[in-house]
Amino acid sequence: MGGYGDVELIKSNGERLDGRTVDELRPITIEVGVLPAARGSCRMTWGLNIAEVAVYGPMEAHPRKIQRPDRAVLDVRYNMAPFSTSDRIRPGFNRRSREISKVTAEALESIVMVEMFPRSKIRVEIEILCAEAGTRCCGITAAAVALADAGIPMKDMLVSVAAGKINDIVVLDLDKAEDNYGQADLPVGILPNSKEIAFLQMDGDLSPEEFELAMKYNMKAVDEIHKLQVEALKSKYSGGEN
Amino acid sequence: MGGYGDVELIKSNGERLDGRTVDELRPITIEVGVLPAARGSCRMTWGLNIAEVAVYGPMEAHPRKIQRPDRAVLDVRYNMAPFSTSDRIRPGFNRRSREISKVTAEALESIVMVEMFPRSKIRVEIEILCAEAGTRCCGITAAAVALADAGIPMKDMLVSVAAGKINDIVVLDLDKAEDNYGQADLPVGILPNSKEIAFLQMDGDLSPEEFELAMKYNMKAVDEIHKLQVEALKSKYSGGEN
Amino acid sequence: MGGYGDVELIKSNGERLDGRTVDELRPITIEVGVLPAARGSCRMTWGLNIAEVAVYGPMEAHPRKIQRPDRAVLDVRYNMAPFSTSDRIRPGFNRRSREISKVTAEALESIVMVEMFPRSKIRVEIEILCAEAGTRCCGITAAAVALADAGIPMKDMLVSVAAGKINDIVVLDLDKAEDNYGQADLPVGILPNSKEIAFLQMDGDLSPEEFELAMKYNMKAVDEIHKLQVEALKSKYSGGEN
Amino acid sequence: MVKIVPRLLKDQLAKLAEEDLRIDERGRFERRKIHMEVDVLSNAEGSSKVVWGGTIVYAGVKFALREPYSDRPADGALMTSAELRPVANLKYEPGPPSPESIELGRVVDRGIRESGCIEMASLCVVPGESVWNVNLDIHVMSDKGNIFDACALAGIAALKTATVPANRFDVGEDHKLPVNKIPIMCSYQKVGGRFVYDPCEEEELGGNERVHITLGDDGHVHSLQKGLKGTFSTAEFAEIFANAGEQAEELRKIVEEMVI
Amino acid sequence: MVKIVPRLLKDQLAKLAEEDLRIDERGRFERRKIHMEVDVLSNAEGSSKVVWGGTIVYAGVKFALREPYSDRPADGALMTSAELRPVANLKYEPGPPSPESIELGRVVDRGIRESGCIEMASLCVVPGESVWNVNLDIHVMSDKGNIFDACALAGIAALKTATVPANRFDVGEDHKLPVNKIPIMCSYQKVGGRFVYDPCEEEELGGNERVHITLGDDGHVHSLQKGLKGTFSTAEFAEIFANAGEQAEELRKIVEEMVI
Amino acid sequence: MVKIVPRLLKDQLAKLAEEDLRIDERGRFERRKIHMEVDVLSNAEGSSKVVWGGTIVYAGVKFALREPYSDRPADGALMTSAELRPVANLKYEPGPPSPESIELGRVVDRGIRESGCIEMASLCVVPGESVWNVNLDIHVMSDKGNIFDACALAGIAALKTATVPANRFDVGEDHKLPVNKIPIMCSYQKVGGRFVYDPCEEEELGGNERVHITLGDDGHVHSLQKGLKGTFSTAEFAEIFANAGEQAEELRKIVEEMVI
Repeated sequence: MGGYGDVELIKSNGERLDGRTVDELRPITIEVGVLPAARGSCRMTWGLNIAEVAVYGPMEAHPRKIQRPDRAVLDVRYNMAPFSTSDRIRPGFNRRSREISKVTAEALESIVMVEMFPRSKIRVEIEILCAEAGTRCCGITAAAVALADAGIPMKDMLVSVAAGKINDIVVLDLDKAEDNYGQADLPVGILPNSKEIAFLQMDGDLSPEEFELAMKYNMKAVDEIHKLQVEALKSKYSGGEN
Repeated sequence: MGGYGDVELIKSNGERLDGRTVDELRPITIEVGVLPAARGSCRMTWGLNIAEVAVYGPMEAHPRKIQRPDRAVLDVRYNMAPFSTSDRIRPGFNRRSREISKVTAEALESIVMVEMFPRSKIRVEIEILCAEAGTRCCGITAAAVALADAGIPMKDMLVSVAAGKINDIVVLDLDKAEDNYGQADLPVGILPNSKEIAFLQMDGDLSPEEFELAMKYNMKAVDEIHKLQVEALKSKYSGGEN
Repeated sequence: MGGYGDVELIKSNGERLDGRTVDELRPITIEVGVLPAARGSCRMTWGLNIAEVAVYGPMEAHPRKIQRPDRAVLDVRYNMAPFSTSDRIRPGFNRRSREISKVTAEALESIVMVEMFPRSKIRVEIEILCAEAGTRCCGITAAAVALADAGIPMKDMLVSVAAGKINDIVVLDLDKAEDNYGQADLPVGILPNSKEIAFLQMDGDLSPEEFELAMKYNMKAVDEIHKLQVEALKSKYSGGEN
Repeated sequence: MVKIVPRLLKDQLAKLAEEDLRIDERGRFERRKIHMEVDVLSNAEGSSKVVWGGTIVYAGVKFALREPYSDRPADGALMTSAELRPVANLKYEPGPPSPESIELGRVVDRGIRESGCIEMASLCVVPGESVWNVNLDIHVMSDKGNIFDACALAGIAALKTATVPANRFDVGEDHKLPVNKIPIMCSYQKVGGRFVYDPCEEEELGGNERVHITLGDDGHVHSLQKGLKGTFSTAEFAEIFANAGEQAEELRKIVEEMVI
Repeated sequence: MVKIVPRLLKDQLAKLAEEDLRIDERGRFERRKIHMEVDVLSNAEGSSKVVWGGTIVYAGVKFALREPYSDRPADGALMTSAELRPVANLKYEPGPPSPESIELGRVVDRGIRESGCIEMASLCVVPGESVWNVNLDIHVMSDKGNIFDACALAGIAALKTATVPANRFDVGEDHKLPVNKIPIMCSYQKVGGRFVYDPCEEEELGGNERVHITLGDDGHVHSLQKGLKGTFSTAEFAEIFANAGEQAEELRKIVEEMVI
Repeated sequence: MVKIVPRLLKDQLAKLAEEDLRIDERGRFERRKIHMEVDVLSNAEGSSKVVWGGTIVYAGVKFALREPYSDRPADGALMTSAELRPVANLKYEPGPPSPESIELGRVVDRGIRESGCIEMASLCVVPGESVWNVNLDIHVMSDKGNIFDACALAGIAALKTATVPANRFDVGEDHKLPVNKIPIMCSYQKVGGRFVYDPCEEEELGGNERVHITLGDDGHVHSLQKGLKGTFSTAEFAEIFANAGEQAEELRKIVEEMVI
């Protein structure tokens, strides 16, 4: 985190610069079945973030040495498009995207019923088309929906969201400016039914009390986002329009 | 193409800077069996260009996933030696050489009787030792001869040659200066007997009429070059000297 | 070699800058069984050099194409830690370390009874933690001890040591300053019992007579170092302390 | 096993061809539906989304300042990239770019570059000191056939809508990127013995050689590329070359209408 | 075949867990023995060796001067690297860094960086002209479990003992690198259904998800990471979070005593 | 299967060795025929082609200007490269350089560099500002054995004929590259129990360890390298070391005659 505690991000009336309250999410839309070549897919916009996810498989796992005799492996790629950020980024994977791909795969493997597909592989391709802070949460949340759209059996849905700290105040869902000058970021991935944690990262500085509050905000947001996930999936399968 | 229409490349008498007419080739020599370690080989000089080609195989295709159950694959590498150009080039393959390798392989697969060697691989190594414009045509033409020298069954020979445009005039076989300041380049690969097209690229600017004329020059040159190919192969197999 | 014959490296009394005589080794310590995760291991300090070696295997050789039907292969890596040199070096392998890995593997394959383990692989990991001239000799000598510690059958031990030339005088075991301004370096790998040569490199400038003298110094040092190897191994297996 | 499908598919496509039919019931030179949007990516200085049948492509333009090359002190540069990435289809695998991916990128790049649609001198900020580098990145999200044409179309549309962010870089006022021409790529594939326009996924799988033709506003050709194994006659080429002229005109209109 | 072992191991670990036992007879939150040395590498400007049970890690600090980034003209930088290399265990293979290796490096780096133990402004030599780049390289020599905590410990110890080689670079007198805080990482793994502290090699092989917690001097959390497949409840997290506070305090004392 | 051949070949070579014969009927220390040409590549500033038995090698020299390194302000540099590429033999595969390829390049480079045949100070254009970088690239086209010696020979011949293109770079008149010495490499392989000079392809396939000796004009040794598995005695080495002196003298004459 930048850790610049001195940039004013919360107005005197307690509102954030974009008018949100401390525990308010940016606007979110979710759409499924958007990529014809994929078995399942999802488009999610979250503030100015845009993520599109394609799911392929289950298919035979290649090369052989990645096969697991008792379950499927998830082959997850988180990729930022070169034009997704203010300064163009070089195409291809870097250490950051590889780490995000790994923790995303592990979070999704915690909800997918991987035991049903021994020796197979499920490919999850997360493309960030526009990035404005919080892309990993956006990608994970959209990936869970795309897996459901692909008909992959899952024991629960997965919602990812982050709370953080700005101007020494805990807030939900940091936007770009808040992230640049923020003091902490606590992204989580929660199973909305069991409330179990499948994904957890954090960096910056949080006291135990701040940590608790951030988790509280996150848990509340999980239910809101989960509703949108369910609506998007229903809307497709009930013949509704998106 | 550079597209500098204002550099004088054709003299007032209609001659080009090196004295050639518009539809005249640079001097060409072809020699076969020049590389003892190869199953078939060819050395071609074309103006100042020098290409040497080695052919190995057919052999079992490795790794397995490149095997085709019904035919051989051609594994073609087009490589420019570091000292082949005016400014030294770094050894190894770049995007240009990979694209040329691909289109060369596809052109050669169109003439080699690949169905006769299922699951196998034929390696074609094209080395450009000196480059003075037109190396891809030189490489393809020499590779076809090297395949024949290796005894690989082919349904026709293959000749590659390029016409282009300089000073708004269509000419055959651009040399270095003409290529640097030229307005268009149209390399083709032609089966000399059927006159079918197995290789085609073009960049620059050609009107439909200019395109037609460029193709006419190319077709005429194909017959000339084909004669040299046949002579080179005959000269080896009839015990003649080169 | 730097080849700066004009830097004074030998004092008027014939002593070297660190007080050694021309045929004297730097202080050496050898310890075995230092890395709990490895099957065999060795730590060697040689002057300021520190090398630690881990041996794993014999294990099935992967990928398959590196397998030999009649013997084991040695998979040797010589690696310098980023902090091992005065200027930090980038982690990972370079052409120098790959060449040293190759010649080290070949030297060790000359003493290991590789025929006893067909189709298998023995991994030898040489880590240079501090480098002060002579790291390849230190690595080879320690690797031979680590192989013995791992219980790998060997037909002889292997000792590596280098003589060189400074100020036109042949000396044993160049240290950092001597190496920087030296005129020649002759590292060898000798089987202490048969006195056969399993490893040999040299660069710089040596007359035939100087070469002979350098070899004589090396041979003498081999016996000294071999004694330390044997002591280290004995000390472990006789229950002695290090 | 994977290899059996194309054999059967090839037979089916050949049978259909005998009656001059296509697997998705189009005519030989009939195009799939196109839906195009522009200005769809808020962090790009120009952007487009092309939905071409089931093929979906995004294009984004980014600018950066740099020193010019000493031999062309007043010229900027345009770099176009397009890649076959695993998101776009089951058949694409992660790893270093395949020859197919490199060919796509280079052919799309040549079509745009050789048309001269952007004058390199128009990218000069201070001669000898500072010029614009234009990065046109084309992102294929769904490949259901003919991504070459979809990439080329998305690319020129993104350029046509791009704004040079001079203000952000402190070198003057923002302004439209000057784009003089609209090069259009038209791709044909030999399927069941004859060339068809705008091949769909199955036709690409079961087809033979492919030809890509990029035409400029005046009907001049700026780029050609033959891909894959196979040969064709000059007469066959003449037919698709003529057809490409008609297709290009229609597509050019779509771009013009979209980006006014 | 390799895959059978973990199955049996998992069963064994589960059985032990029922009686609240561990495979190496430790208590749930009992740490293995630690032996630490500093100043062990003569070519590094700061160094340490940590022997943590059978896990052995070296850390070395190197300095270099460079120009600062234009947006932070008075800030130097700290780069921490840690890798899973073949020397450390039979299971690590040569080749480009695996996702596991990248995660190790990034998590160790974040723990140290986010604690603010080094103020970037303290690395300035001449503002706008010259700042120190600090490279902290952590070298795992033997992995018998919990290399995350061993790396983090070796890293902060090497920093605490580091001398800025200003003299050698002709920019003043050598001086101690100012290190304000001692971040400590505590790692827990779910084994047989409950989290244990400081997992050993077998527990890592037969365990499930892992949690890494880095705590600062004041008990604030600076970095969290959940790794591997598996889920846990907020109550489970609360328990290990509380325990981490205790462990961190003990380990911090070891560092303080060692490096005076 | 491929592995069976060497076994039989080894037996055959051993049998021949018993009667002091070689598979291609040469004497133990007899060299194959050499044909050498120089100035064969019009874009290189120095070049040679060596046909050594069935082994064919090209070498080309290119020059470029660069700033000198600060610790050696008046020194240029010579970079020699040689690689095992797929063109040269069925057995070489594409991909990153193998250890064998790296060894070839480094051993050839050391032989030339350590002989001091080019004084680095002679490559200075303006001290502290501009020096020549000399790139000697050696291209193996056909490997029928002993490419080490062929590469070394082609390399020194290309250097001996090189012209410094000062005119083209606007730093004075073109002039011969000053080359003071002619280092010669002589390679020996253990075949059937004894060392032979100039091994052919079959002897390399069925042989054991290899020794490369580079000698300077005065008989001094500049580079040694033992390659491959196997050991030898000091007496064996003394024999080939003595022979190398004779071989080097003959080969040095060939170079001298060729390049006058």
